Amino acid sequence: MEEERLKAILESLLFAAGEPVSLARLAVVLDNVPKEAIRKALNEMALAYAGGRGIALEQVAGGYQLRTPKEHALYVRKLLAAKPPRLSRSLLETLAIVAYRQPITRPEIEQLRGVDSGGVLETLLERRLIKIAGRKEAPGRPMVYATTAEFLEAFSLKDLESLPDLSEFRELQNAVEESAESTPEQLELEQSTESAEPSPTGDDPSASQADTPESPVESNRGEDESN
Amino acid sequence: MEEERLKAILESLLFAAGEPVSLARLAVVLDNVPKEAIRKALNEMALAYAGGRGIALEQVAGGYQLRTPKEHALYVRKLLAAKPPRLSRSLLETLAIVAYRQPITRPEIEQLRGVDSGGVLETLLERRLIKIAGRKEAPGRPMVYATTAEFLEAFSLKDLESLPDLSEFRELQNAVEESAESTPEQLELEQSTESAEPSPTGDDPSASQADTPESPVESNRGEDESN
Amino acid sequence: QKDPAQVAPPLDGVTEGEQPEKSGEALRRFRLPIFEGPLDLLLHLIKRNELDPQEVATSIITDQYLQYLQLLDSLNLDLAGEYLVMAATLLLIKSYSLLPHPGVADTEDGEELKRDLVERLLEYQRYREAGAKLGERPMLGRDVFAAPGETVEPSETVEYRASLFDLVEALREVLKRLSGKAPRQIVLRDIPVAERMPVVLEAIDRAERVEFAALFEDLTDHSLVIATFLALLELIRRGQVLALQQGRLGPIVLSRKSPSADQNSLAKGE
Repeated sequence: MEEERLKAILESLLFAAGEPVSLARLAVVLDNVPKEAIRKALNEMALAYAGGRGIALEQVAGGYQLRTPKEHALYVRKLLAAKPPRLSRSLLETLAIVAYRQPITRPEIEQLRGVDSGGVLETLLERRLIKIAGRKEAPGRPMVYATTAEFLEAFSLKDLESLPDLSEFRELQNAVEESAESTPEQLELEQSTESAEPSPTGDDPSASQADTPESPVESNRGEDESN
Repeated sequence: MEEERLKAILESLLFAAGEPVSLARLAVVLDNVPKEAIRKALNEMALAYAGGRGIALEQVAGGYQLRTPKEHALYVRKLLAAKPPRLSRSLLETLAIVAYRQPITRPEIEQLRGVDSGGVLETLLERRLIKIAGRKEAPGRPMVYATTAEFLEAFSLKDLESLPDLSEFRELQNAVEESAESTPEQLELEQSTESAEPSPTGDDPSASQADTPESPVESNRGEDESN
Repeated sequence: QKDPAQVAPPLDGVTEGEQPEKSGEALRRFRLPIFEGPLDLLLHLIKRNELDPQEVATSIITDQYLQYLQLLDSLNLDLAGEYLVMAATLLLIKSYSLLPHPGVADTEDGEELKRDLVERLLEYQRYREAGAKLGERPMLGRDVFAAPGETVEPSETVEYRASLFDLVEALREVLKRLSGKAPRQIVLRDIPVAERMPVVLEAIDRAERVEFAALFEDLTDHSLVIATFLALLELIRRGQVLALQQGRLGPIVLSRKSPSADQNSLAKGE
């Protein structure tokens, strides 16, 4: 294999892997390329990356890994922190059960989901998407959960009646009746929450900022171009 | 900010994000850098990547995303040992209908396809390629479906406007007919010759319906021969 | 999971000679094209007969279509209703063209049915093509790959937790209520905070979750309230108790952070 092509493929591999990849694993993927050639290419790549790039090739315990250089950590952190937290499947599932069956107790939720749901409920409580709505008049007086106003807001719902019709989600109902004998994959539940996906555009507070004359970069641009 | 440094930071940001990042989001992170400067840097980066590298910068789903070039797909797949997402003809067909006609209701989809589409829609929802986008102001207030940002990302589309014009397909109709029909998807199944008993679960009618004596019989089972 | 309406058919040469020779439990293996519904089947038949979609209503298509349905019927296989509806449509169109119809209106009805069907077929064909084109695009995870993305320590849950300010606010509420109960009886005693901590923990353990206000319900002594409050703050600081607020002005709920049954479920649940 030609050396430049080898490097390009190695770049693709490490890029897509994210995690460290051992030389052995790379060699398996690159069938006929000798390990020595791979190692040499990687070393040259590491040097090439070193010059003020946004990606660095590092040799770590598990092998070779592409990473962002430490100097950019602040920016990276800012970007990733600004990312709206995504609700995991189990969170969405539990949330949907609460939304449709509220008020509902934890045992009832667990019966529906077929798995222990304490941790999920805690996270949902933490995120204020559900609340404790009181206690059920039953043995042990278990607490019952319900959704919050924040839930409606987060999912752009006018009210609980705006939730997609439960009758449209046959399988949830079936699951309720059969009382979760296995681990029902509640596909329909995703539907209800999916609808409320926050719009991708969302906020653009920078727009106004970018146009302000104070922004120092504007003046520098001319010079940079001449370089 | 100096231009080379800006590019390096942008590379870090896009690498760390993984998903497409909008210009607005980048501008928020890069506080004082005007959007125009960011856009210019990104365009230059895209060009720089283009020459036989292992990473490409693409405009996808309303943002920018680093991706591996198509030519390396085989290697990357081998490394990740991941099965590529498979979309059947019915999924693609339904997805296309939603993409071009959104927001669209299930009855409207079924009218176009001529078949019940509940299962297909469910799968598309599950894969987050479509979402419930609200309700139609019509009798019964049926839910309407629309494609998601994930759809754009999955199919490398910058936005919905990047979809080829539907009217183009009319002209191509005959050519298409050829290609679509030349390799129909096939269903492989086995059936005892003694009885045409429907499958016990009953949830996969297609499998039981698939048997016909007219069909080309591939072979008898090997076990029988050994008897 | 297959579309329930899909049926696999047909008609590419009835292969009677290929019935299995072996008797008994012989299993036969088939490879069959999958159709997405009556429209898909019709397009297939049109193509196979080298016709144009405009000619969908010709008798050769109708005959083959019906032949296929009969075949399934003879096998006692369930047939999706859509196939039967389409069969009825085809037959109706055929009947208009075969039977003598004195009324002009009838002829027009037949023509209109045919036009509608052709239109549906063409439209369906367009989307089917659009779908095929979609499938040819560079697909993420198949042709192109993104970086998995780096992660940073999640900090987003913090903002959901009740702040110290919220706790103080809540305490003020309790004190306000208290002062109504036992007015002006403010005798400050020196109660060690350490003494109140096990009491607070016990109260939380008893009920798994305790509303902040409930912790002070039975306390009429301001010194006790303050000591209890300080004990709670200390427990939160030590990470033994979790304080969560439902909504910006909602009640604060206290729970054990560790070690308790809840902690286990936290590990398992997510």
